[in-house]
Amino acid sequence: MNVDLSVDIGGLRLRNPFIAASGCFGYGVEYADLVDLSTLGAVAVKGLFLEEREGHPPTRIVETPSGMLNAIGLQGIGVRRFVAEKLPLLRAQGAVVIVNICGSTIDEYAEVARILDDADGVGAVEVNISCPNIKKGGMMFGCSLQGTHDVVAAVRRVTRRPVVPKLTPNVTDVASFAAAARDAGADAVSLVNTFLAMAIDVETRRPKLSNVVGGLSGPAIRPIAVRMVYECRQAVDLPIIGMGGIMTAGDALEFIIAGATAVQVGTANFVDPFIWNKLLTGLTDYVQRHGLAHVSDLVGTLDTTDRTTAWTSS
Amino acid sequence: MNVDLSVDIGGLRLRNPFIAASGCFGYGVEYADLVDLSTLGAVAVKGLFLEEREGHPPTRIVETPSGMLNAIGLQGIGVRRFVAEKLPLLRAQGAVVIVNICGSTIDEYAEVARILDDADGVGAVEVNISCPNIKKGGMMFGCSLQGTHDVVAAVRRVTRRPVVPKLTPNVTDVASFAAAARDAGADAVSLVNTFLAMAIDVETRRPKLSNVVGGLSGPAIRPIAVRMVYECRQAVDLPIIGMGGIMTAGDALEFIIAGATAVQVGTANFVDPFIWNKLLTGLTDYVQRHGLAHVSDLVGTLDTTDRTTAWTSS
Amino acid sequence: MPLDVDAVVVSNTHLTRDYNVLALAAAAVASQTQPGQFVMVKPGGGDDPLLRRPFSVFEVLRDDARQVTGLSLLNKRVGVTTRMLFALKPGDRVRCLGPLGRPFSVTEPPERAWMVAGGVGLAPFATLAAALRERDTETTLFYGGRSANDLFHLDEFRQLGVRLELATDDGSRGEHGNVTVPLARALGDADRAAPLRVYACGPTPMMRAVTQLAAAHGRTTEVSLEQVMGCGLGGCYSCVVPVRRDGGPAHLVRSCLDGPVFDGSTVVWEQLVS
Amino acid sequence: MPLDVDAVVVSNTHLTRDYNVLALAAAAVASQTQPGQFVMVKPGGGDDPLLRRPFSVFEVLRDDARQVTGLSLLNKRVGVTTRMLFALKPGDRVRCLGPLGRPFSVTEPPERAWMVAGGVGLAPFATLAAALRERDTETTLFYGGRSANDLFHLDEFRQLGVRLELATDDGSRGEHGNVTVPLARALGDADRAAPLRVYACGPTPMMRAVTQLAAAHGRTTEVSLEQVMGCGLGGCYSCVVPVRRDGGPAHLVRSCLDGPVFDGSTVVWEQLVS
Ligand SMILES: Cc1cc2nc3c(=O)[nH]c(=O)nc-3n(C[C@H](O)[C@H](O)[C@H](O)COP(=O)(O)OP(=O)(O)OC[C@H]3O[C@@H](n4cnc5c(N)ncnc54)[C@H](O)[C@@H]3O)c2cc1C
Ligand SMILES: Cc1cc2nc3c(=O)[nH]c(=O)nc-3n(C[C@H](O)[C@H](O)[C@H](O)COP(=O)(O)OP(=O)(O)OC[C@H]3O[C@@H](n4cnc5c(N)ncnc54)[C@H](O)[C@@H]3O)c2cc1C
Ligand SMILES: Cc1cc2nc3c(=O)[nH]c(=O)nc-3n(C[C@H](O)[C@H](O)[C@H](O)COP(=O)(O)O)c2cc1C
Ligand SMILES: Cc1cc2nc3c(=O)[nH]c(=O)nc-3n(C[C@H](O)[C@H](O)[C@H](O)COP(=O)(O)O)c2cc1C
Ligand code: FES
Ligand code: FES
Repeated sequence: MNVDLSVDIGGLRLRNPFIAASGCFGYGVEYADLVDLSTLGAVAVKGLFLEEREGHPPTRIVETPSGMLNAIGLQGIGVRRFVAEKLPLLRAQGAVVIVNICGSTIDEYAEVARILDDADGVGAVEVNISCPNIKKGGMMFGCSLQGTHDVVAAVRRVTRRPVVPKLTPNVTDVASFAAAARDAGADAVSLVNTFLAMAIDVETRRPKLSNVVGGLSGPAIRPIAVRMVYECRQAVDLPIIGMGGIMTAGDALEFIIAGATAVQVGTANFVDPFIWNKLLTGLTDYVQRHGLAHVSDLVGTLDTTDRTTAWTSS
Repeated sequence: MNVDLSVDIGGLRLRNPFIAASGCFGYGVEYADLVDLSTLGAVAVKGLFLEEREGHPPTRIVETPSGMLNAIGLQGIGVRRFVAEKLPLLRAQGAVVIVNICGSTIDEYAEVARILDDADGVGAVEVNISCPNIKKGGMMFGCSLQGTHDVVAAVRRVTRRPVVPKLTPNVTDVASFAAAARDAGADAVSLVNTFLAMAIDVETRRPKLSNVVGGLSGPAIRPIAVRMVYECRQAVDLPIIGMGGIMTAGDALEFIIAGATAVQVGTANFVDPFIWNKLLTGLTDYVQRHGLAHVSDLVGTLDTTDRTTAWTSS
Repeated sequence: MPLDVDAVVVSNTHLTRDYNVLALAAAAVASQTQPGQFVMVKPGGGDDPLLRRPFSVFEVLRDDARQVTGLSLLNKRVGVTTRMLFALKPGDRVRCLGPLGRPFSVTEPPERAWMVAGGVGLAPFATLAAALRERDTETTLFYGGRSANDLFHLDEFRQLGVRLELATDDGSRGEHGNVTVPLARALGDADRAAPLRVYACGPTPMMRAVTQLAAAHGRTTEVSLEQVMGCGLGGCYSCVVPVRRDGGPAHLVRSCLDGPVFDGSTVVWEQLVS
Repeated sequence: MPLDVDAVVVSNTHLTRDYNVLALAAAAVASQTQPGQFVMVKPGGGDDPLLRRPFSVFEVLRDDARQVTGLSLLNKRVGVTTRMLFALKPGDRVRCLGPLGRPFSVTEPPERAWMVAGGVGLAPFATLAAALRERDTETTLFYGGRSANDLFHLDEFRQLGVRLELATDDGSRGEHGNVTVPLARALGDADRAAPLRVYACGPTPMMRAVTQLAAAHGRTTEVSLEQVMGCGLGGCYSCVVPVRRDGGPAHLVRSCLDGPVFDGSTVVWEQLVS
């Protein structure tokens, strides 16, 4: 049986729901020898500011139980060099490209988005208002409803591409941020970025990361991320790109059933760069076994009706 | 060399910083055959309401990567039966007892605290404003600064024991909640309770927990919990009881160095009920190796001075 | 008193693609074990998988001098830990905490014992059969599996003097169908006046059916329930089952402390989720 | 093209309490490997430990007919994964991704090759020595360890025609002290006009010292750096080292792509954190 794995994210059509997560797949071109980029739903490239950045000094990552902390500090080549040097290669590979954009100010976000709007081959703009590793920008905007609204609105004004704010999980009520993003004109939201966290070398009594704190990703956070996707799905009627610790097709299905239209895979790609084929096979198999024609029929189908006799003490 | 492991939590003296975490050690008496309760710093007993409760129907726990979700729903015997049936046994064992109290209303919290104030052998009252598994009470209070203040103030009024509100990690700025607790008269704070999370059985498309959502605990959350303790330490001058995924003495030391005066151990006790001895040996060894006289000298000693040459692109 | 042993794997016998018997050098645990008790095991280090898993003690192992040397587990592959237990090699290590839980009451003559096992539910009955043998109790094992290949340990039970009544889903051995079929017949045939105790372990619907069948014939059943368990020691309240005693209200009780063996008539089956 | 192989452990030879050589049936990876390249390995399933770890290919293994059969790793126990690699048994499996990274440039006569190894920094030099032998390059290994017991594989290097200059911290074998002592002397003694290339792998301070010593004698050094690596493929930007080329500004470059082998003179050692 032929199954339709394609999904639609605010007007951007993806062959399948599997997107390489920003910051976990370089600029995509690094993987072009290993992975046929045109078989991925999309590639979300590493976060880009207007200018080049060196990021934080090492140590930049540290492993934690079923997870990892990173404080890369958004090292990057800047949006102009990306457009000139990387985007043509990605287009040649047939990749659908989602560009993750950053800014220290609202104007910078808008300027990066404007430059991308003039470029060919940008499928969507993912607005990173959730990076926990930088002093200015990032989570500073993503932890305030007003900041979220203002950044999204500014980007919305300067681009025709789908605008996908990437939400931080480091908030009390993530659904209210999804709503703020929607009100500012977002076409979809993606979540979650990493959880602010830290690890300490007890022998030296110093932080393990040079930046003191970093972002927690990987399987450890998956149950929280699934819950947040589920909450956003209840609250807003926007497509959701879900992520956080997806290692298998089954994990991706948790997000889809909770309400995600597509998913991103980050840390798992470090563990297994050939994961994409396994994800596709697993998802295809599931969709067939469950007698479905479209993977999109699964989105948000969590059944929470109570099948247990409610317990009472009498 | 003899080392002093004792610590002080808002006037309550503990032999050592290791406390059995609430909900992970029954009422303590279940473990009396296995563990000499008088060797623990303290025992925090399962959360108590005024009346008996049956809690949620199973399935109540599910394992996740390096963690577990629970939605027990605070099954319990109620504060009066606890005082009558369990407290005398705990006192006979020489346990220092911290009673974790719950309420659906502020009045209920106060009433439970009042009953405990009349009882002998209650070392401190841990105010659970952070349980993610119940509809009324719990996190409802712990996610609002006003709610936190009001519950703590109400308990404060009716008890002479140290009052230790237990904070939820499911908030944007945990330190502001520590400050609210302090302003309401808390003697210390404990954190973190579990992270609201969920897991889905993709074959049935149903939640794995009968309660749909539950609380994530275990090593998976440790890096986030350590960061939150560190933030509270910077913001408020109250003793902190830190917890979240402590499995070894080294993990406990991360919390202590980040700013915790004592620590609780929950999930690890399920994996290894004989953990207490190992924790004590490991901590004693560390304190000796580092030439310290008191474990309390370690509290909040994280060294964040920058030893790397700051990186610049020039 | 429960102990925690870092037990060496002595042998690992694969029975089928999914079943194996794992022998562990955990003499200190084994020598205290009563029939129906369980151990909490954790193979491998690391935090994933994190929690221990409950397993009935299958056999108490002894050397030629009848000294207890360890215990074995009958393991069925269903998930991550049982897969690891299936793959272990001699010399590997498994953390093994026990013995835990309320055991079967081992009945004595003239009362006869009927053990009813479904699939891996056989596990607690090898030690129970040995204990019944010591008391010279007349014992029958009603044992159902998917097919002939999934019925294990038959010779060992015979050697213990256990009469066998087999059933398979595909009819390849014994009765075609559910184990309750031969059980129902036997209950009907049995002399009502002769005392008889039924023991059951297996899938929940099977244990429920056995309890009800037996009750209809005036017999009590001890069932060994298999709830998800976080700690095995009464610490976490994850393993609760609804129980009603003395006609009072039903309550959720911890099956690691009050069970895993329960009087089947006290279990509120329609509220039992597993 | 890097491949990912679920490699069977062929043998595990324990050299000391902390060092072992692990032979893996990963022929498809081994046959592509150039000296100085590395593999990313993950023993065991489960999510803890989560990430792979980088290891130099120690030997390319061949059968009697000189067919490539696999590769070996020289492993030093320092943490969770290296402990697991130490404990593996034949028949166990290890995920092995590679070959990765920029290799050493293998110099040819008349240029001579001096390899300088500290501790587990020996790892990349067995394959390099073999490649140098194929080119008949005159090769010396300066090799330092804690004590005589910590100097491995000496016969194998001798069989490849490698001259050995040893040093131990405790003086139990070779020079008493750091490996830079015999190196400094040899650099002083060597004919300045005779071409010579230095290769170094070991602790960062040692590689820095070797690079500076060699530079003082007009020699270039290829160093193999050991940064923490999340992916090994350029995806994560965790493995960066500060590099300055052509007198331009220093930049952080990914050592999994631009390295692990670098021209020592381009590394900004005072900003290198590892
Ligand atoms: C008292 C008792 C005695 C048992 N004796 C045996 C025995 O002798 N042999 C045997 O093979 N099995 C026995 N079981 C069942 C065994 O504990 C589970 O099969 C095992 O925990 C599954 O672990 P896993 O990691 O392989 O599965 P997971 O990957 O954790 O989950 C796979 C499936 O198993 C179920 N499961 C998970 N944890 C438990 C648990 N703690 N208890 C029950 N089901 C669970 C899950 O709901 C899921 O459907 C017993 C259970 C109990 C409570
Ligand atoms: C290109 C390259 C080649 C290497 N070749 C070898 C080799 O041939 N033999 C060998 O024994 N070791 C080699 N190493 C070092 C090896 O990767 C680390 O010892 C290993 O990653 C430690 O893993 P662990 O899980 O045992 O330690 P962990 O428990 O993760 O940590 C223990 C210590 O090791 C350090 N460490 C952790 N991860 C890495 C990492 N990815 N790279 C370097 N250090 C790390 C940590 O900072 C910590 O101090 C090489 C490293 C690189 C980058
Ligand atoms: C090393 C690393 C770098 C990352 N860089 C970025 C980034 O540049 N922009 C961004 O929006 N998210 C970044 N992230 C977050 C991921 O895109 C993703 O949201 C997060 O890791 C959770 O998914 P995972 O558990 O599958 O990795 C980064 C994550 C990691 C691990
Ligand atoms: C099964 C279970 C039950 C719990 N019950 C309570 C409770 O009754 N009251 C409470 O304040 N916290 C409760 N907690 C939270 C723990 O006390 C602790 O805050 C949390 O588990 C993090 O610590 P850990 O990772 O060491 O388990 C419970 C946790 C678990 C796993
Ligand atoms: S398994 Fe924890 S209380 Fe029964
Ligand atoms: S290890 Fe990931 S970029 Fe080098």
